Amino acid sequence: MTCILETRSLNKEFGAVIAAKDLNVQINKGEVVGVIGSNGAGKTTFINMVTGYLKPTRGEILFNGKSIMGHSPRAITRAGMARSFQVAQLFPEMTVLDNLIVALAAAESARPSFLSPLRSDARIARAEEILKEFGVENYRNSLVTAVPQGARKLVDIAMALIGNPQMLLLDEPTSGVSVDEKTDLMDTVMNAVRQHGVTVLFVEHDMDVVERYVSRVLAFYSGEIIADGEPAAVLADQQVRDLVTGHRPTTKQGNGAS
Amino acid sequence: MRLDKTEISLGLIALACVLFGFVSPGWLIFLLTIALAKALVVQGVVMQMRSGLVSFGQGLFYCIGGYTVGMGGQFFGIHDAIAALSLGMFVAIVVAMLLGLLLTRYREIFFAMLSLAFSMILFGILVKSQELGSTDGFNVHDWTLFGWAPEAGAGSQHTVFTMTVVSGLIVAVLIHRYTKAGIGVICEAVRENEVRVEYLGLSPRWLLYGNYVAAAAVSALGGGLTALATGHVDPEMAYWTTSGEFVFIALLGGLGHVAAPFIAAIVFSFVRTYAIEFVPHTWQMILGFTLLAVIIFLPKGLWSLVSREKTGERA
Amino acid sequence: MKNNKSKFSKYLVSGVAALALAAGAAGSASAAENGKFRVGIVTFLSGPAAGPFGVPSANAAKVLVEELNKGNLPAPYDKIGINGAEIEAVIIDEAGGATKQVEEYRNLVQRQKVDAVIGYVSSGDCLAIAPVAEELKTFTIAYDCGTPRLFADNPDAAYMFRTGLDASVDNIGAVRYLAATRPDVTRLAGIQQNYSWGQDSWADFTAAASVLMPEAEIVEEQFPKIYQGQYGAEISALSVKRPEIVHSSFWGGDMEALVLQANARGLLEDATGLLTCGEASFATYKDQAPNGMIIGARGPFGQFAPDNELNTWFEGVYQNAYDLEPVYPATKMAQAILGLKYAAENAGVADKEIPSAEQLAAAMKGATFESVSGTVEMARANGHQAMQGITYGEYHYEDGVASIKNAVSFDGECVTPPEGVAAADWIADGFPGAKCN
Amino acid sequence: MTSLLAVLIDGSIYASWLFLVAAGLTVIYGVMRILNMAHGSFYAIGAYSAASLVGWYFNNGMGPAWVSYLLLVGAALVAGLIVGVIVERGLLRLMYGRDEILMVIITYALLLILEDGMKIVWGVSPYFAYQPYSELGRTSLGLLKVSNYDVALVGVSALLGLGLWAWLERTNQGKVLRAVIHDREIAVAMGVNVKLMFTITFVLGTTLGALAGALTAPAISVVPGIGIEVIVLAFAVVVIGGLGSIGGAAVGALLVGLSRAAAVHYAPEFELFVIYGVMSLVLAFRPEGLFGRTLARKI
Repeated sequence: MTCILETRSLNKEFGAVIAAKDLNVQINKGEVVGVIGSNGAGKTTFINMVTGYLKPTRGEILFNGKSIMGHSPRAITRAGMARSFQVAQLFPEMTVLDNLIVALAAAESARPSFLSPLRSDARIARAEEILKEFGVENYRNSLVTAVPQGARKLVDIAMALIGNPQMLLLDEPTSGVSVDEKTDLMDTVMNAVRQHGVTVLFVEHDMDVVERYVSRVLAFYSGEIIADGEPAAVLADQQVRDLVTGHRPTTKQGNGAS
Repeated sequence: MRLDKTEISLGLIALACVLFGFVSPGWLIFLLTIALAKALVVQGVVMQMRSGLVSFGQGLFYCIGGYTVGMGGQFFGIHDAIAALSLGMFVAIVVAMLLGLLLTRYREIFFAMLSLAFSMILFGILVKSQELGSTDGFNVHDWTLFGWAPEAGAGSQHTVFTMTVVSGLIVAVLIHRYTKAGIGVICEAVRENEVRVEYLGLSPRWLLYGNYVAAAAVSALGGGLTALATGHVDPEMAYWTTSGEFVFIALLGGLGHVAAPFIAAIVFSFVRTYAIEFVPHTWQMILGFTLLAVIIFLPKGLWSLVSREKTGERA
Repeated sequence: MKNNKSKFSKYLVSGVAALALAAGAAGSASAAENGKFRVGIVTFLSGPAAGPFGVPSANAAKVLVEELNKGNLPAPYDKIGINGAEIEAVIIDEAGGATKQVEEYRNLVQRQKVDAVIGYVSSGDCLAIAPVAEELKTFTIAYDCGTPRLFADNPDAAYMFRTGLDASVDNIGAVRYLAATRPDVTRLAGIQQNYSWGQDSWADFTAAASVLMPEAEIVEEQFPKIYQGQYGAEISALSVKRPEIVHSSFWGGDMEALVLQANARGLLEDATGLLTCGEASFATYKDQAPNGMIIGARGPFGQFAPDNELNTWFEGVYQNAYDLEPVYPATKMAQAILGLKYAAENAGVADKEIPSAEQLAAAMKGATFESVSGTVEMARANGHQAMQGITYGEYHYEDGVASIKNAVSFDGECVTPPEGVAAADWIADGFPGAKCN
Repeated sequence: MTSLLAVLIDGSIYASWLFLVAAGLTVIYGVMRILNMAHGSFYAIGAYSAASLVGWYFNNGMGPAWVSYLLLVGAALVAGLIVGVIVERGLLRLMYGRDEILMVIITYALLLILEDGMKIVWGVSPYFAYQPYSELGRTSLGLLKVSNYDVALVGVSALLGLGLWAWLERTNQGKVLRAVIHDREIAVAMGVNVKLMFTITFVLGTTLGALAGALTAPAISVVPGIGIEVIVLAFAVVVIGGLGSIGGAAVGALLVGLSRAAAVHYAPEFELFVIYGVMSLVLAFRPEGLFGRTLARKI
């Protein structure tokens, strides 16, 4: 097993607030890792630092053994680490299809063409395949602001996957999605991910979802990792039960998924 | 090269304009020449608006285009109009490549104010340059086209008009393609969500940079044509109120279509000309109310009168 | 989409057709075939130049046209209108820059079909209009703009005339006035607006001073931005250099603000102000300008206009209409209109007939006509540029009445370069051939 | 030595004037996110109101001179209040929530309308109200003579700045306003009447603009176009200091004022570029201005 992402004593302070404290994480190729923790525990900060959106105060981040500290999000994306967002980051004045076509063009080249049309037949055909793969083909010509939350999340993830990343970070993929839809959404995503052979790390509040898909869980509390291991072991851990899951090792309801 | 419907329509309209030039009175030809030349500058403003940036200093490139054409003839012996216009665009591109390095770091109000500042610095430099006539500027004359010197008066007026229409057509076709091409659409994407563009592995800054430089070239062409048509350049071209006028016309037309700035510039010229004639003391007020009316009743500009495109669908 | 495109071209084609129709309609509606003499009047109606220059000029034009149409003027201008034809004035705002003015000029000539154009305060506008006047073959009188480049850049001008004086005359005259009244002055300073007008004025003034007052030195020069309004730092910079004379080509609100501030801070007590455009605000200084401040009117205009029958009449009707004495821009506008009338009535055409631009130009070229400022000789720039003397004097305010004291006049040949000689060269060579009284 | 003293004095006087002009602009931007291009017009309206009122006072039976200072301020308050309420209620209220840049352009339209509107009301002839300016006399410092009115203006400007600061930091209303500045959505959620705060802010801003005009009127000739000239200046000061920051406007004004005075005394040929030079330099190193806040987008 080779390590794809490694952080060494990663720290982040916002003034007096410590958002990350000595984070040492090693993630191996092919793993599906769940990240749990209450709001403000530092989960999104961790993703933001790893993908270059936030600059860590101290520490080191290695991707495929090479340092990516100080790299821009686009360089990290190009290096093979993609992400999704808590609130889907889409182009609100474009249709679902166009959102995907832009992502396709971006994946092809970092220098977009000045005169040849973006909406080529080839790209349209490819985008339609992706729409089907994610089951959102009904929304092909809708503005993304006009489609349901679940579909928007799927488009967001599809756009991240278009660049064929080696690793995908999903920031609360099921937040804002109704309980019934969560499993469908995650099945769709995980199918696509498995086809691409991608390492996945995802932040999730719903312990059912976590247990169902992950091979390993990281529990965050107040900027620190307080547990790391097999899902069953972590969720049974007393400290995790006290500080993260709120005494409910396995519950039907998500915890604090607001 | 395959032409699409819009491009064929644009070509036909351009042809109609050139023919119309032969039968219309001189003042109208001049008004249309200036309106179309200014519309090219406005195209530059609109290109940036599509990417989310509003330039309150596009007069910078308008002025650079105009002064390069004028100085080319006056000091460097470049009398060929095409050569002078190309030189103007070249100089604008060089300047934009330098300023763009700084400006593309800024967004919104800060971009607007900083672009304004640069334009005002050029204004200051020109005012200080007595060799260039300071605020009086200087006349632009004795230009030729491929070695042929159009006769003064109606002949040269027609030549400039035709040149402007042809340049307008070429630019319109190019911009039409540009907006549908990778850079055009992705620049819109930058406006809509810069973070996502970054996370697609693209650099919003370099996209905006490319767009800024391209817009500068288009605007400089408009400035050069204006100089040929009026036969005069002065530093007012770089003053912020001139840039304000370009933003005005851009909003009047809207971002809906490549033809919108042309239509808006012509409408603007007519409104202003008749306002000056009928209410010489309060024509600015008429312009102000027109602008407000457009913003309130036609938020997508005059173009929304032509195209009732459904907002939910686009192909 | 398809539908939209074809609709779009339909709209545009019909738009172009509508334009053509509008053009045709406008063309026929305003063709000057009603037997009236149509004159385009262009001056500032908005912006900072409107108050001091534009509006007095437009007012002068209005009242004069009205009186001319009634035939109320003294001889030799007692004929109704212009050559018997009623005058119709089209007044246009000069604000908005040279490009716009060229557009408006073409509108005046080609759409409004005016028979002549009188106008332009801004030198930039004059320079831009000059070639267009030639192109459109339209008789045009620049009534106020002062740039020497008007005819230097357009030496073959056939249709462009100027009844006002070249700006170099202002400053040559100013130095002559200093040399005549204050020969011992040694410390000169200047404050000019940072644009062509200010830069050129200062260059002429300093060049002339170095010839006529060789003992004097320039101790300070300041070039604040035009319309700045606040001159605190400039006044300090001038004060600490202890000048005896502070020359300024400021005009309008800037000039009034400068006088207010410099006077309040004592600069104009320690040094004498010399304002080449000072007369334009004659009525507004009151006690805020010190007695003894030297002012000019850019020629024998306004307060410096002579007491001839024409001027007395003009001051009367102007005062009657606006309850104000005419300032120099008003006099200059009247002069241009009288020049046009003179040319039309001496063009050799029948009564009530409107002469062609060529006939007007031929009659105007080299003409000598009577005006509100005395006799005007079109004696420079191949007969296209007026030559007149210039007067400077001191402002005095006592018991609520403003007056001019110690006025000194210089003949045209004393302050105007000979035909074909550039002002700068003439000054540098020591004014060869100047005839002073 | 004299010129160094002169630079300091001239610089502070000019800076205090710049601050007066810029304060209203930055307050409006801070709370409402509107970069008000018509601010110069409010300045001009204040100047015209003050000049015509004071002119009328002195032309019709001289009362005591000190009354004219009250009239200056009173004219500005009334004019700013009336115009501010009309503009905010009649126009801007319809526009809230639009794009920041679009708001700039709306105020640009307003500027065009107000400029001609003033011409209709006051004409184009100059208005004077010099009595309050000359009445206070001057102080001699060697060769340098300083107008006492200008010095008083420095004091007024400083007091005004402190007053604004105290109002924002020390009063309940100020606290609410700061909440709106900080996060409008949370402020709404907390039950702040944002609409009312907007009206108060806008009227405060226009009144400050009018006050700047009224206090300047005695030293200048009030003519058309004076408003246009101050807009770009005020923008530069506010952008240098950081949009929305009162302290920033004060520091920006001092920076521009002193640099300009130094240029006038030591390098007059650069005077024309000073303001834009300072602005470009500051923005090159601090894109948000000296006291602007960097707002990273939350994702």
